Amino acid sequence: MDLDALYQDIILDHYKNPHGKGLREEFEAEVHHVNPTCGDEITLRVHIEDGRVADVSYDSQGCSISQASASVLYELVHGKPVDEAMAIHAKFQELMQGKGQVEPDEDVLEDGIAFAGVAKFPARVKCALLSWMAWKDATVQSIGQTGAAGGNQEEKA
Amino acid sequence: MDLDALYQDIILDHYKNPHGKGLREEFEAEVHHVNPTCGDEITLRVHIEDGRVADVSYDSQGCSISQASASVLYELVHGKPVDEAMAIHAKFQELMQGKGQVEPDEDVLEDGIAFAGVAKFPARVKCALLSWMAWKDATVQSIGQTGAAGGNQEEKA
Amino acid sequence: MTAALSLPGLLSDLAVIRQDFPILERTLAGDRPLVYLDSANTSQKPQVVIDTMVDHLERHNANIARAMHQLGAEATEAFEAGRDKVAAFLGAPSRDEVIFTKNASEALNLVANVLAWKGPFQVGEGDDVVITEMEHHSNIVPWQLLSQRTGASLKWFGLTDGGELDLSNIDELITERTKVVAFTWVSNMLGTINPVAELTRRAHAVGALVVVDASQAAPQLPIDLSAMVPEERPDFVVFTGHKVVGPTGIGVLWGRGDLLEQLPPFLGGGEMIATVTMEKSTYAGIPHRFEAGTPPIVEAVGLGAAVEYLGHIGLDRIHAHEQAITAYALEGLQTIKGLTVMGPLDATQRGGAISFELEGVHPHDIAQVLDSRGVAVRAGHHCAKPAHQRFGVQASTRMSSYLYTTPAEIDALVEGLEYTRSYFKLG
Amino acid sequence: MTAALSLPGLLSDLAVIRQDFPILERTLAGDRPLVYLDSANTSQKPQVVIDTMVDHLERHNANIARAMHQLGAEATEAFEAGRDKVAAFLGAPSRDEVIFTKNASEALNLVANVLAWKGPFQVGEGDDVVITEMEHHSNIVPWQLLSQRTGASLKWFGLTDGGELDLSNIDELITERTKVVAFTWVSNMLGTINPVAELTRRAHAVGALVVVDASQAAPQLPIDLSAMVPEERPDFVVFTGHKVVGPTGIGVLWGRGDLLEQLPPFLGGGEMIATVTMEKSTYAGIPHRFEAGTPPIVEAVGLGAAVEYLGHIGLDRIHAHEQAITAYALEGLQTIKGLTVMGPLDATQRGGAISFELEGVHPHDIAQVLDSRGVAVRAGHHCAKPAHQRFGVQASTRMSSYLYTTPAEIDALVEGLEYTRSYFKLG
Ligand SMILES: Cc1ncc(COP(=O)(O)O)c(C=O)c1O
Ligand SMILES: Cc1ncc(COP(=O)(O)O)c(C=O)c1O
Repeated sequence: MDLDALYQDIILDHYKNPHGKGLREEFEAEVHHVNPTCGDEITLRVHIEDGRVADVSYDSQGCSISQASASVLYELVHGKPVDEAMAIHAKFQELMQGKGQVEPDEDVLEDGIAFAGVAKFPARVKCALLSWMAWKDATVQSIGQTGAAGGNQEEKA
Repeated sequence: MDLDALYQDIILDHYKNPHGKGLREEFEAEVHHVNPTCGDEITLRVHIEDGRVADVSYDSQGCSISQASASVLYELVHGKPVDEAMAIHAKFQELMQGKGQVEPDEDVLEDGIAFAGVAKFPARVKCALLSWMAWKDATVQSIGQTGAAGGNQEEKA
Repeated sequence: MTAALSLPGLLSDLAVIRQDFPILERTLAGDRPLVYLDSANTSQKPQVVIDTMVDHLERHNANIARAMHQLGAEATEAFEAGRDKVAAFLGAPSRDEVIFTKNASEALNLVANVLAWKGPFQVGEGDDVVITEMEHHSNIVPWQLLSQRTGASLKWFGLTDGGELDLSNIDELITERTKVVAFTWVSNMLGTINPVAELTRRAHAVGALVVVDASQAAPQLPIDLSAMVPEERPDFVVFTGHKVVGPTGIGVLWGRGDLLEQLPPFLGGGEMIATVTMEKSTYAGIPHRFEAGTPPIVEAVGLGAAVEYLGHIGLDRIHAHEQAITAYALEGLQTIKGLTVMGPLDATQRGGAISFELEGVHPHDIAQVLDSRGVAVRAGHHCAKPAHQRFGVQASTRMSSYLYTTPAEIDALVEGLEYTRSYFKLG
Repeated sequence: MTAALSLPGLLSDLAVIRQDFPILERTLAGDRPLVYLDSANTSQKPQVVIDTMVDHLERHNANIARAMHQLGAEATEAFEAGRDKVAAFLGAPSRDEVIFTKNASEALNLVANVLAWKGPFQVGEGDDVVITEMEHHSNIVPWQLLSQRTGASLKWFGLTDGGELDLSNIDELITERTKVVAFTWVSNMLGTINPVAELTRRAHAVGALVVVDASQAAPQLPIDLSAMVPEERPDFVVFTGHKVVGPTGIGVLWGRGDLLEQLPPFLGGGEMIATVTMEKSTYAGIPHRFEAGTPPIVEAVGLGAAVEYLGHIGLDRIHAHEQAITAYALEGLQTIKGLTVMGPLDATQRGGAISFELEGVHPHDIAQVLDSRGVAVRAGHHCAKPAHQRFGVQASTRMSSYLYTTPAEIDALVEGLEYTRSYFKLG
């Protein structure tokens, strides 16, 4: 197994210095997701304003992959229109579930491309997706609350 | 498999002409036993008088082995002192559970020795023992009711 | 009678298929070849199922889900592939609707048990549960326990003299009070095939849940849940691994996903939780929610290989084979003096289990004589006492075929029955 | 560190024993030999267990009890011999007290579930059930469900900082209100061995039933129920097949015969009945009363071979081996900077599962790096979330040895952990 494919420097950097971490006060929805298999946990809040992801704040516990993934999530979606953020979500999920066969699009996923290696480790895919699933859940809830357009509610996981 | 060892003529005779069959009115205890595996059933009544097995009456449904065994039971125990009948019971049970290794005592078991072959067919041992177990159960109950001595109550199955 | 090797519908590659089953080469006491006609009780196992299990145990054994090492990943993948194969076998709308239990009985009990507890489908006083007189005990006792414990009433479909469900009073049986209708797809005693679509439609019309025991159907009828219209698709379908050439120790509950999600948990423990604290626990999503503890891992791997094996041969072809053998058997049996077949007499309308009586000889004695000739059948109540009672008998003899059964084996049965008659000196 | 092949207590025939386990010859990705240190999760299987199962499937497969043909008799005998062997393994006072379940979790749920129903031991409002903070989820959730469903209160023994049960408030916990005391014999996370005799005596003094989860004890401690004085003998003892070198799909509930006879049924169906009518059913005697449906037949055959295999080697010798390996591992682990072992540090007072933390690296990441070197350990909560919470951690890494573990494998673990530290650039 090629460890370095999994633990890319970008991932270890995000792990050591997570972006956007901490729970902030402005939010419409808060969710708590766990990975029952290993116990990784995340509490995540989403604040939507004018159809944009104004903030994603979170508190999480888990391995380097799950922590780095939350940090990358924050970087990729905060400030983006909800639609665009959902599209990024879809791309990231596709990459993760592609068993290492999907070529990541750096323009869309930026630092997220470092997770291409994770897709080859089936047991770790859930770690990488934990925060992303929580984000989608909270975003759909936020949109429901604020009545803001643009969210694809039917897609709710 | 030696069928003739199982279906001795004595057994087939008792099967065709069962002795003592039918439920009679004088009794202290009635029991109903089933073989859950195959559904063979017996309703059996015991009448104890003066420390003797005055009557054993029964109604039963089942295979040749179980029917013949009830008939032989009737022949062997009715009219005998309870103690002696219990000893016969013990001998018969020993024979049945002996996997074909126990030499039957004709003086005690009379026609019952024909069941020596049954002991070699593990699936049929339960058939042969059904009525005997029912008899013991009913006898112990009868003794409890009549307060008659001689029964070995602690041995209750 | 002579072996009719060219019966229409017979598996063309029967001789090759038989070679897949090592046990069929066994000789029994007295050097008799085995004639196994007890497949409705349990089926024999092809080499590929055994080998797949051995390979798993020798090379990939580990606990699943929780283990993140290489063996753990391999074991998890093999186990979940078993689920995928079962889902494909049933045509399940979603793989997550396939829950592994220990056998069909546990699957039926699971449903009956969780309906006793608080939730949107809780059964209670004033509610009816409807079953039928031809059920296997495993689809009777769980519902008796449920009604005793909740105060619900248990109602029964009766049987016609021909061994079909008596639907004449269906309007009295299936009413607004009905919460559950549970019935067998194919009877393990009478062979009857029940009208699943019709019964399900009627039950759904009053809002009842439908539980179908497919223990005898899954081995021999093609099942495609996705192809059923929702009104006619049962809510729960159950079968057991060991009757579909898989191992013991595993059964399957398929359930409608949205229902399963709403049911309270059955067994609690590892694997079925989301989180556990001293104050309270939350539960995982389906299917894991209903799979407490270490699941039957090597059994799921074996079952996957088993249903794949059946799929390769083709359920349509297996069904045709069963029908051909059943027709041939019904014909042969009826040549025997004093023999009465119970249940439908038209092979195209029934499954492959044939129960019968032979006047003057008790079923155990029949089975014993047949066994002395290597012919294995079942004698007794076949876990269907109420159905036996319905027909006024306490026990019967049952032959049941499967994809490896040959016409010559049916001949051996028929000859064995003739011999039984002569052994017991019947005129 | 160098492999200390001559540790006192080590199995003298360790090299030969390892040859019994085919999986130990596997090489993993990157041509690494397998170093399997996840035996508390599931154990590997010796060839004799696999071969016995194969022989059963290839030559003796049939359903049991109900089948009276030759194969049926052989299968029944093999299955019931499995029960005899398990009874001998536990020193059970009677073989009929040995009930086969699908795993340890089902066995624990069985007891918790039947206590909810009417009967002499029914648990209800005002009653207490007492468990401990170190239980596996499978010995927590069933009792949470029981208390939620009956209104009973769930009480917990806490833990000391050293990972022992905190018995200081035992008088407040075990009172006349206590109906059940359930606890693990050996912790699967901390390795702690609990005082079974003392706790049982205390619980019996107030008339409570005692349920002992021996899932981690059975693999490594000699158990002799007959040798225990009745006051100190638990009422129920549970373990699971796959952790004692047996197959998945089977677990064991041993219970005091007179208690089992009085408990209401758990699952209903075939095999567990005496008679079934439409009006009511009556139930078979033990053990069958609690074994609804086709039991795990080939699994019982395999489990019989497994416990016999352990018996031949000798549980005393296996226990000594585990202690030797555990002592060696505790020593090696403590040489690693930033590593903290959770639970007792004296190998003679604990079982062979060792959970630890390594400062600066998450358990998953540790397990991943170790896995890249062929070393299989478990990372996560090990189905013991409350115990993790007690120690303020969310996850830990666990190594667990068994009779096939060598000191060299412990060396590989320790080296792997050093490598992990350097890989994650810890100073
Ligand atoms: C202490 C303990 N109890 C119960 C269990 C549950 O065993 P199973 O998963 O086989 O039901 C385990 C193992 O996972 C365990 O370690
Ligand atoms: C119709 C039917 N239902 C249920 C069962 C129970 O299956 P199992 O014994 O595997 O639980 C059987 C077989 O015994 C059956 O034939």
